[in-house]
Amino acid sequence: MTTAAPPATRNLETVGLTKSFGGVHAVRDATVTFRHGKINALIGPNGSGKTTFFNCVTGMIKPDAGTVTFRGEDITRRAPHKIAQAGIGRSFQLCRIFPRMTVLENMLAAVRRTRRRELLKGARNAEEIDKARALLVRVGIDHLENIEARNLSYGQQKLLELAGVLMGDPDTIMLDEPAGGVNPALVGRIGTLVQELNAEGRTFLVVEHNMEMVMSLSHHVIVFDRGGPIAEGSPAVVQSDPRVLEAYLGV
Amino acid sequence: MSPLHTPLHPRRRGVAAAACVAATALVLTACSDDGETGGGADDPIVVGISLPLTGDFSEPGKGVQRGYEAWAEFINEDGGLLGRQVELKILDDQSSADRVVQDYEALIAQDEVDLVFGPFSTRLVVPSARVAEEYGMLYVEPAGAANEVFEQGFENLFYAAPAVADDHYNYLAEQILAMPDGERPQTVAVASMDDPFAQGTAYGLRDKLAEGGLDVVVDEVYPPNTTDFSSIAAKIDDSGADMVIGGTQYQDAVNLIVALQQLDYQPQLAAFSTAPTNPEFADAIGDKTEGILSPTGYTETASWPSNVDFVKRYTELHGNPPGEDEANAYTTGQVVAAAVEAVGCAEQGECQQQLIDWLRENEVDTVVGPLTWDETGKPQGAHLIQQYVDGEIQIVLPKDAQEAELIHPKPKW
Amino acid sequence: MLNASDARPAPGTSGRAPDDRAVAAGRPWGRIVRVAALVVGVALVLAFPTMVPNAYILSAGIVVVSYACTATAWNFMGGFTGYVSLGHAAFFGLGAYGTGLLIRDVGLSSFVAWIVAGALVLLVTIPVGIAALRVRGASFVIVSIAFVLILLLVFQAWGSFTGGSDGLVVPRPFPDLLRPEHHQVFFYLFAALLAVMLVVWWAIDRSRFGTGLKAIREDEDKAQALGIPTRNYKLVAYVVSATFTGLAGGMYALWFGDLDPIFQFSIMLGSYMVLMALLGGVRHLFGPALGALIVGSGLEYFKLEFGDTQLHLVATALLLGLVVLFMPDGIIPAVRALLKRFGPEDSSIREVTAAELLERNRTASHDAPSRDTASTTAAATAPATPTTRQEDGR
Amino acid sequence: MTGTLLFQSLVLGVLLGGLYALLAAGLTLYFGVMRVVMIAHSAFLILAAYLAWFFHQQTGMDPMLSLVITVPLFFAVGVGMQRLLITRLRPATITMMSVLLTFAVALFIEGMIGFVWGGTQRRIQLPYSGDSVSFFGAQIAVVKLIAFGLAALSLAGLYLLLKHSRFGQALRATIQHREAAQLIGIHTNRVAGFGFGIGLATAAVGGTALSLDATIYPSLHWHWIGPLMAIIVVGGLGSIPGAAIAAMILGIGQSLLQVPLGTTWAQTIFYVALFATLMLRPQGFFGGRLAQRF
Repeated sequence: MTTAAPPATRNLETVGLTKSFGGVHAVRDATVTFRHGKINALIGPNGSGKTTFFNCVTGMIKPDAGTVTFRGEDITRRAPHKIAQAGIGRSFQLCRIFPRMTVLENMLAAVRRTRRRELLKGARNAEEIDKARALLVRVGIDHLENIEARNLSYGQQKLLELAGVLMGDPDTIMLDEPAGGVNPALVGRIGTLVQELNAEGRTFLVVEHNMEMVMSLSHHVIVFDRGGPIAEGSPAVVQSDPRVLEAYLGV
Repeated sequence: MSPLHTPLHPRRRGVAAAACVAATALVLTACSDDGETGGGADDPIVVGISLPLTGDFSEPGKGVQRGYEAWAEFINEDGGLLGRQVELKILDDQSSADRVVQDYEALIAQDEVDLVFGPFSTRLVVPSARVAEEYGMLYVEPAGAANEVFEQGFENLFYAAPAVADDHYNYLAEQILAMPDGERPQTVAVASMDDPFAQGTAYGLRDKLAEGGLDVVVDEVYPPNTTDFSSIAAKIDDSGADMVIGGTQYQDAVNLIVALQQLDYQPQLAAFSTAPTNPEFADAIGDKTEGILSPTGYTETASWPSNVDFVKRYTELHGNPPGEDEANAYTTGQVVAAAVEAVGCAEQGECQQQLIDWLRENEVDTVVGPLTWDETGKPQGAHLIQQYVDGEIQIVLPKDAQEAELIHPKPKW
Repeated sequence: MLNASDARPAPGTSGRAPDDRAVAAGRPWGRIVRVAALVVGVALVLAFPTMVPNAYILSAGIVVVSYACTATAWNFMGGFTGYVSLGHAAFFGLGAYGTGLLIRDVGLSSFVAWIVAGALVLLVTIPVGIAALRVRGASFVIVSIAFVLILLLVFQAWGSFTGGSDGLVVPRPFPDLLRPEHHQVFFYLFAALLAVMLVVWWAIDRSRFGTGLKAIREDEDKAQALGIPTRNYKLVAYVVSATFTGLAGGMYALWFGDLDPIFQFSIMLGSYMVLMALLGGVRHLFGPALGALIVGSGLEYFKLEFGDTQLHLVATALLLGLVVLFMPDGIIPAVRALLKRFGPEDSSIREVTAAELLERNRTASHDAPSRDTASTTAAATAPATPTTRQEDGR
Repeated sequence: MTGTLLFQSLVLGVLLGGLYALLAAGLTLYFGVMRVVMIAHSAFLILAAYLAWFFHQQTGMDPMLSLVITVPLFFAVGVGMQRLLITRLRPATITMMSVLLTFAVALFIEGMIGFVWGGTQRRIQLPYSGDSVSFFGAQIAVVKLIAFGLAALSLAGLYLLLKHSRFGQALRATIQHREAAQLIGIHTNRVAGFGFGIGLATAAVGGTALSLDATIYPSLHWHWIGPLMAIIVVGGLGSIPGAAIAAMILGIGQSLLQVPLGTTWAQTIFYVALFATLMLRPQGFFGGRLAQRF
């Protein structure tokens, strides 16, 4: 489906994305372009369709209509693992890790599997373990590597999930409420991590309710209401947009 | 390799494996401790039997059990076999072929029984006969009447009844084909359980009638676990066949007849295997039995000396005369007992071959008459045809054994 | 895990990682014990046929080993991916009938027929797997049961091909052997088949493929989001599991000789596989075999002692109920936990599974100050977020 | 095939479909309220039939009178089962583990029936067992008509209960969205318990209806559970109307197919429909929720 070589600046785009559940439109005709190499934020009141949109983009839900393109390539309705392999990593709203695997095993499970003949190789490959450890050091939970993940605190699980996503070397990372349910200190740490990773060239797409974090972190903000974008722009622009205030305060 | 050594997986697997095997040995050896060692002159003679006491064949299975138990009781009252008391060890095979093999294996190899008797139903006879054969045991059975049994090349097997399944209806077939044109039924509906014995009986008759020019208009087969007969009955009813033949065991016959009654189907002739000889049959179909035909290898009124005695004592014991299943089981006991008394031994080993050889050569008087066998274990006799006449099941064919006249056409049910 | 200090609940602890040397120090002993146990175990299995008092015990031993084969085969699917199939008897029956029919109709020699039947089961499983693996959880169980029931009907009804309810007699591969010798040969054949399965299970367990499968067991959506091609992984596990089950069935046909649709395609057989694997512990290499030993010996005992009643069913039911309610991880972890309790270090690990974790996390995020006031419609309009994920690795 | 036979089969199919519909409604109800696939449903069905047979055996009275005992008894057992067994399972694993747990219950019932009443087949012989009425050329057995009537009445009662009572509303709310139901003040646990009780009560009614015109034996429940499970998937898991419609269609289909194919092959219609549903519409054909998720 690829046409010409995609311009380097094109990242993730959706055109007319629509999904309804039993007649209720969760996402309605959403056309959104995310800025390549930037931290994009997706905000909106509860029930505005952010998570459904997120799930449509990552292939967890098949949209009813519309297209999703990634670096110029149509990835609509591709299986989630194909989308992940194409370079989009994601976290879940209610942080999901493999509870009865150790922290290190969680990391190793996230190793990219592209070459079939390597599948039967031992899972504990020195190179990958080193990589996993480096990432655990980076997020700051390397001392917990032999603990079953279910015994981690919620914040530690969030960090583990992020580290797991990084294991696959995605160049675009979608985070669903990274600051949800964690203490302010950790919110700061996650924010710093996101900025560092962005500085290394990774594009971010963050769904977040923590306005403080959104405004301080992101370069580009998209506001969702009733299943589609109603405003976008820099944090400052969005903050002063009357439609945004109306959507949030509601009438 | 990385310095990380914690295995991904628990380490006590090996221990588990060892525990496994040790436990197997222990558990299984423990089971074997209660094995009896027979042989002594005063020890009872233990007869091992596996019967379908639960499952598809449990109804006839229980009949066979009563017959075996009656045989053991009577023979013990009369002083036992070779002067030793007889003890039965009966296991339940749940109508399962897997189980019946394990049962006979346990009886022969572990309990070291002195003799074995066969189970019920052809399907269980074939696998269990093989076990008996491989241990060199004499194997007399009361129920494996289908041709298939005798095609397996068993050298130790004897069927303790007058005739094999295919020949059960011979007298009836002759009678029907001899009827004058106006009276003879023109069309036949057949429904049979998917079971070698039941099919053997029904198809024996079907094929003879078809050769004689009758039309087979319905030919249905149903699996043994069928309980809903309404659609089969509907087909038979719709065909309007003059005669219905049921290749049945027990409950399926009851269900089929009730379903036919519900449709108000009235054939001129109705023949069902096995079930009508069961004492509970009349009750089960609401006493609308008049005219129903059935082959039997046994009649309680037969005048064979041992039968008179059997019927009398059995009736004293149970309050009702024995049926065919009981009689076949009793016959099995008689056949083995005759061989044991003649050869003078009852234990595993060479004795068994002597018993087998003796039966090949000799005729045995039983409650179903004198029996002899060909080299495959097939008996050389024929079955009688019974019919419900005036509410009683009575012999109607052959003419020389007749207790009542054949009713034709059959009254409404 | 074995090093109890690993498992110390550590929310917020900043203590450094347990010293790698400390971990390593416990290891040589563990390895020696394990190797020794394995050697003893293998020796016991090999010696079993010579230790038994009579052929019946040997045949009961074969039944137990064949159960161990089926339960281990089942565990390729059930243990790795957490998909509970109650219908694995379907593959057992297909393998058994396939072997018998190839000998009878094609005239193949016994063991060639056995291998070919295994290959046929493999081929049949692919489309079945594609259909069955479209669904998860309860629907998958229903499909698995339906598959075995449909095969039962087909094998009963198609009498001209399968022998119908009359069953099928499979010729003996070694007609010259006496029955006890025949049992002996088959005991070793089954044991060899079991050994192959265990080696393959072990190899998968430590491989990347195995890690992927376990990730599916833990959280299938998450695994897929991490780039694991879950459908293909599950399919491969299903096919491997079915093929081994089929091979066990074929071996059984060669040993036993008499096949009957009702008993080859029986839900009971499939449920025994599940019970044995769960009882022993699905996460452990030897779990299903251990379960088979207990259940197999128990069944044999019950049927022999209380054979004229249906008490064996009641006993099976009670055991299954107890395992499900109180010991869903099986004996091996339960015993290990017990040992640990008496061991030097105490570590009480709270049992948490994926969905409970989600539940906990949801509560945590609800309490978070940064969150908007909860609106109930949020969940309703986005049902796709699998907030109430029902299946879990088991 | 003649027209009469076709019509006769159609009538038989409708009568059979009615019984399937009642039983499938119960089975899908458990799934709706608890996400539980109740394998033991048909074992309770057979138990009820045995109780009816035993009642008739002991008292000589009409087996239908046993409903007075079995329906409340089964309701109580259902509530108890939900309370004491099902809720003990971890929510995370409830669907898988409940399959195994109810499987164990089914085996237990089968074993106990065999233990108490023996493994032989039983059948109630009533004075009107062989009677039938004529209906446009088809003969309908009186017992089948009574069984159908029982099933139809119970289904209608169930429908009214769900549609027009406060409890029914609470139950439907629980089925549709448990968390939301909790938020509007419904005691979903109690509702689920009652849902279980009602489900089992359908088995009591169905069992009595079955006992009028069928042979029963302990392992008969395996014969029923397969078709019933297929019906609830085809109808859409958790959807009671879906289950009833699918039951009717498949019951009639089975009955009609028996004419050309015979009894055994005709039963495969349930499984063919099941696989077709999974391939084409995993959420079921007549409403219901996403089967894939459960």
